[in-house]
Amino acid sequence: MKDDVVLRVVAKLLVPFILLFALYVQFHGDFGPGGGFQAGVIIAAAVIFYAIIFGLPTARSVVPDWLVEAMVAAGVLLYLGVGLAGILLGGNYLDYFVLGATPVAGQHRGIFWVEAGVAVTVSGVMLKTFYMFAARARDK
Amino acid sequence: MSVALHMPVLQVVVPLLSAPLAILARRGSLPFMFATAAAWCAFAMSIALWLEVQHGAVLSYFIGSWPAPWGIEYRVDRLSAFFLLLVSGMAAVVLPYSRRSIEAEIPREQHYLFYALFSLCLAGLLGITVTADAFNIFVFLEIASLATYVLIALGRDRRALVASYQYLVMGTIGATFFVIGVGLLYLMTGTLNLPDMAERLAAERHTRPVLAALAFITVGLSLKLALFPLHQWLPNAYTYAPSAVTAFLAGTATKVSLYVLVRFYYSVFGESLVFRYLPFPEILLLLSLAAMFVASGIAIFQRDFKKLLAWSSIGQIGYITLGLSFDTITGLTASLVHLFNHAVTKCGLFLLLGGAVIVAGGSTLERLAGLGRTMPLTSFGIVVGGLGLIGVPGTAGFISKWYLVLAALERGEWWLVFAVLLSSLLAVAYVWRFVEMAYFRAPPPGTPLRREAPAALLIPAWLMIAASVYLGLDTSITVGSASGAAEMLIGVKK
Amino acid sequence: MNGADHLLSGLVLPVVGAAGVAVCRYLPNLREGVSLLSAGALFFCVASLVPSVLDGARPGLELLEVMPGLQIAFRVEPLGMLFALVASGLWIVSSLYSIGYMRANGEAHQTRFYVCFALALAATIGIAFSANAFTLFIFYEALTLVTYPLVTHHGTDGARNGGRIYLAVLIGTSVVFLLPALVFTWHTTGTTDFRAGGILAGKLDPVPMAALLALYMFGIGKAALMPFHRWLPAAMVAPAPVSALLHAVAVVKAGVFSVVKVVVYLFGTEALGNGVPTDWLIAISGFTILAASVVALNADNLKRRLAYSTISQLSYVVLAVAVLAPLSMIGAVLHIAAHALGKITLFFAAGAIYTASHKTEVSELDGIGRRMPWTMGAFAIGALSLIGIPPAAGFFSKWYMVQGAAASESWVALAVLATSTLLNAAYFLPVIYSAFFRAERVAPRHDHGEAPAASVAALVITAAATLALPFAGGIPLELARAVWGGS
Amino acid sequence: MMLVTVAVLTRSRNLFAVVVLSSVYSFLMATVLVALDAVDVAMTEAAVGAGVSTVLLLGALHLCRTEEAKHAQAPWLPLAMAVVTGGVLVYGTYGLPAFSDPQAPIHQHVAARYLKDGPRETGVPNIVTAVLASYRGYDTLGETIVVFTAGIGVVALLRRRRQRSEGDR
Amino acid sequence: MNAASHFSYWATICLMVMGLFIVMARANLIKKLVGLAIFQTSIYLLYIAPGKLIGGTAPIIADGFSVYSNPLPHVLILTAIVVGIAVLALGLALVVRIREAYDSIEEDEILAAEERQP
Repeated sequence: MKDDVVLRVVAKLLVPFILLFALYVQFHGDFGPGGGFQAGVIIAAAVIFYAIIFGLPTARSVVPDWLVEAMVAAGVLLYLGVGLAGILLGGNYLDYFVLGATPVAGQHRGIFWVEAGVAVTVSGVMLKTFYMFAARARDK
Repeated sequence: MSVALHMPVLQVVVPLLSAPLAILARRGSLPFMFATAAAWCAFAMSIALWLEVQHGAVLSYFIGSWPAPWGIEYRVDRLSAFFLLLVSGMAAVVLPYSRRSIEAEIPREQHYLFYALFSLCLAGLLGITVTADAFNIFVFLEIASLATYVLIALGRDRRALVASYQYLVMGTIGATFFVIGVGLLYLMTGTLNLPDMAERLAAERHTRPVLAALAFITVGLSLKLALFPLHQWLPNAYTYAPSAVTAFLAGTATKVSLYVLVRFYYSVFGESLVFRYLPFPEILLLLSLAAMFVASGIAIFQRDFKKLLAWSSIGQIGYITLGLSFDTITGLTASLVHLFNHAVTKCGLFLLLGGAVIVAGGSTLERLAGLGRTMPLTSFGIVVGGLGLIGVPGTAGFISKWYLVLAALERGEWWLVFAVLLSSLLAVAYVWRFVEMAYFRAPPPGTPLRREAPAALLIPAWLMIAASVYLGLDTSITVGSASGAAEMLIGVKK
Repeated sequence: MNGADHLLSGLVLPVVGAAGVAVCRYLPNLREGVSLLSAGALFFCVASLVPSVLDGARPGLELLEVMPGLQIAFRVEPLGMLFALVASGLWIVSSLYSIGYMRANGEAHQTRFYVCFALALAATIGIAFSANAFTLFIFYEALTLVTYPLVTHHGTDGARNGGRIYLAVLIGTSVVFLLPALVFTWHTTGTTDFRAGGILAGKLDPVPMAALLALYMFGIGKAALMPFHRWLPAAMVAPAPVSALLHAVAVVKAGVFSVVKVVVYLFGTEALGNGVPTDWLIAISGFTILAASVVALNADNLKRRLAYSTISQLSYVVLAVAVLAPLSMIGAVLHIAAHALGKITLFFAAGAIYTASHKTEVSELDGIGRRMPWTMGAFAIGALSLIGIPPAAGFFSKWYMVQGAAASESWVALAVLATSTLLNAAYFLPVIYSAFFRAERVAPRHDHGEAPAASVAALVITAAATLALPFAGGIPLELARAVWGGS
Repeated sequence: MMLVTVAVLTRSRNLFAVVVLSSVYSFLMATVLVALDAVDVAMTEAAVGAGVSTVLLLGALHLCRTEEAKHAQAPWLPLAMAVVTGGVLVYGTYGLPAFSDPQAPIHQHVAARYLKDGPRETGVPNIVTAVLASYRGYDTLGETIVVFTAGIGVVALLRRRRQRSEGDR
Repeated sequence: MNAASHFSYWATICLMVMGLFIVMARANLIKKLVGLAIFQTSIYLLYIAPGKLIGGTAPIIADGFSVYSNPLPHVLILTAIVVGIAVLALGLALVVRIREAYDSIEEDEILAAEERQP
């Protein structure tokens, strides 16, 4: 279906919106439903969608493998790092209170970064898994 | 900020850190360095913690500075320190070993994944041990399990895949059962923090949901610790996993699930409920005896030595649960001591066998024929370890047997005494199958004379074997802390 | 260098010897030299303890505490002293003998042989000097395991099966009976120390006490009480020096020694004396004596005959102990030494015959006395001693037993002693007779004379010792008495 | 309705059908969750259950056979075991607090504080997020690690075909 | 206690039983995994249903609402869902590999193949 013009155009239009929606879910998580995990899934979904339309190689050129694997690790590191930051700033592990000027500000910052970490890792893993299965399927 | 203060959590976080670092590093020996360094740090910290709690102190650590029932609490007491010591110690010895052994078993481009997964497995097990939050146990249980499934599947033989799949299915069912149990408890108490839960349960004991929860948690964990009728996953998993993985699992995975079981029995449900209100001891006793005899009996007839050892593990788990079923301080001590000793001995055996497999190219007894001549050090080590399994005086196994017999005598049940001892004769039978193979058979044609396993494999393995002998002569570590934990658990409740 | 040091060195020397043997495994002469040397050193170091022990000193030594209240500890007392003397003394001759034997028969794995031999001695000394039943148990098991490679030395299928029986019986009995007995002792008394007068006295009712005694008696499978005697004939697959080790130096002696030790220092003769049923023990040991003798009578294979004779001789000791009379106890202790000397002579002789003429059956021995006068002469002396004909050592031990039995009016024991003596005569004398006074029926395949000098020398020495024992300044007697002269 | 779906699913032998049914099931589950005020969970379930896992299943199916073989013997034992399990659970549910009983401990004990002080302490009105990321942040860390583990696990299993001769020795 | 008050539990339990049944009874590896997923999913209701308060709203603090459903189960179940999908992904990866190794995804066939293998 690579050569179906309509699809391609639609996709081109859609993908950015999906990503935007993902960001909304990510940052609006504090006030409405949603959060890092969901956002991560949606990001991954966007790329997967892209890959389905434009084929795996294109997707891989846009979001290369090394990047994905880096994302996988980076998200976790980010999360763990926030925790350690809590210790370094004299609190307990994963202690957000010490992260900001006021406790609440600290909480905000902590939650923000943590959610970010979750999103990164989740999307990374989802993509990676998809690539893996797809690659298998292709050279089969 | 002082490290000492945060050791309970760092204990887990350091290995966790090493995993993504290993992923980022990918090539070269960095992943190995990260993993090993992390394991050693964890070991050092666990020693420090163990010393700290020796005299009954209980370290409690609030993650995120949220007080206990609202946040997640880490709690180190004598029992958990004992297991921390065991798990991290195993990892600290097995990791250096794995470096050389996986070169022979796992394609190079997979090594960094292996180390990452190993660290995750370690972190998961440690997390289970230190956390005081029911749901957190589940989460880390899953971390450890997932890592384990993959590690097993990395084995050379294609049967490793099936073994891993079976383990995945059974393990997940077990974990889910555990979650159901926890859910019921949560519905009854409204909290997930174990000590808090225990308090609030005090009122609600003997209510149906609690009993159901007990049943579910027991079954779920029994699946994980391969209690006799629920052991089907274990033999293949141990047999086809890479040697290093087998050694580590044999030493830790089942044992940690037993820890959770003990924790729930004594610290949450309370022994009065588990051991008096319900016919639990009887059931446990019967299952244990069944394990001791049936599993050991099956072990005798295995053609593959690795599988033989796996079956013997199931049998030995029988001893452990037997001691648990006595519900006396001596019994629990016996159970914990045997757990520790058997972990060390079995780990050493699997490590040695790993070396033999690399050289001899297989773990079937036929291939190991004449090992006494071709690999004297390895096979002698295996013999020593085997004597430990039998429980010959001077080895660690003897100590645990001594305590088991003593516990049985305290209850005045002579038939149990003889049951225990007779079943240990089965151990003689299966250990001697190896001895006669190794020393009375000529090596299979074509095997070069005298090919000892590389030192990188021999040294860690012999370290474990030596430890198992040392623990047979100086029991201050095992018996000391085990009896301490037992007194803490039973003494307090009584 | 005080007693404790002697004791320690007594334990360490054989191990060092074993290490030394292993080190110079490529230089046979040096290797055997080392093994001889360490044997001599051990004997010297053990012997040097004798005077102080006779003066009532009880050097002791605590190695380490395994479990709270359970130490590996050693303490020299007359009984152990005597046992250690016998064992270490016989180690010298037997290693002398085995040098000749192993070389003449071109045995393989000689290094392993000497190493295990030395280790077995270490275990034996450990048993002899153990200060509590726990230590004794540890070394008892160690002895079993160390001798296993010796029993299965040839590595043939026969050897493997023999080894299986050997291990099954010894480990089985010790694990299933001895260990629970030990744990139970500890559980009731809180200690396993060997104390004069026993530690169980007054702790148990007669019947449980008797049950415990049964556990111990059958648990100590090395004493080869029927029905747990099968391992001894099974172990006949081993080369002759090993048989000597099993039958005379270490293993079976360790068995009966443990029996005496347990009865005297754990139960206490007085405690057993009042009301505890022990007749069954007399009955069983008596039965063992007679039955084994009958089997020996019908055995044509020389070593097999000797093996069953050993079984019956061991039960003498058990019987004497079961009689519980001081005199018979002395007899028992003496018999350990006497039988050791006599039986080792006989096995050396059997081995020498095999080495020289490859004959194993009694029926083949007609006239062999003419070809190997020294060997058969020694054989005769050993046999006479075991039958109990003065002035050989065996006579004295039996004498004491008879007196003890008479004193305690246990007629069963007396009857058994009498009959068995006749049986002993019946299965030994024909051998001697045909060896000396019958003409060779079949000429041997090759014309042979004596066995190698080393072997002959060894068996001559032991034979001489058999005769000399009663007159050796009475040291054994002194020690045996000292066991009851309040220790 | 969900029950029906699952029942059909159990019978059906065509794996594609199974997969589709399972994603239908997930959607139903999501709606139920919404009805139970668990919006976050519903959202995730929709995304994961109906989305990701369906994609994964289809991907796997693409690599495997799509027809399930006939299974011969009537599986009484598993049925019995499953039913027993259910039985124990039914037994357990008696004595549980009734549906939406405000006095139930879960509403009284820990959660109460979350609802009361959550916004003040964390400044996040969505209590789920607050609890998720802050109160029980460590669980979420664990959750992330689980995902991470699964990810590298899949990599370890699927990277490069024929990376080792599959045990044919 | 009347049936209505426990309906939610029983629905859950039925789902659970079916899931468990599929896992244990079916030989097809993929179907097993689906069953496993259903089995895990059924837990969600067990946790969440009791958290609901009739008349309550989602636990997002806003003016005009006083009664909220219990947020804690939601959090736990979020984690549970993630775990579930992780297990599923791994299981499928394994199935793919098994398929390549044995050219079958039927348990009985695979076991038979193993019997043949020494």
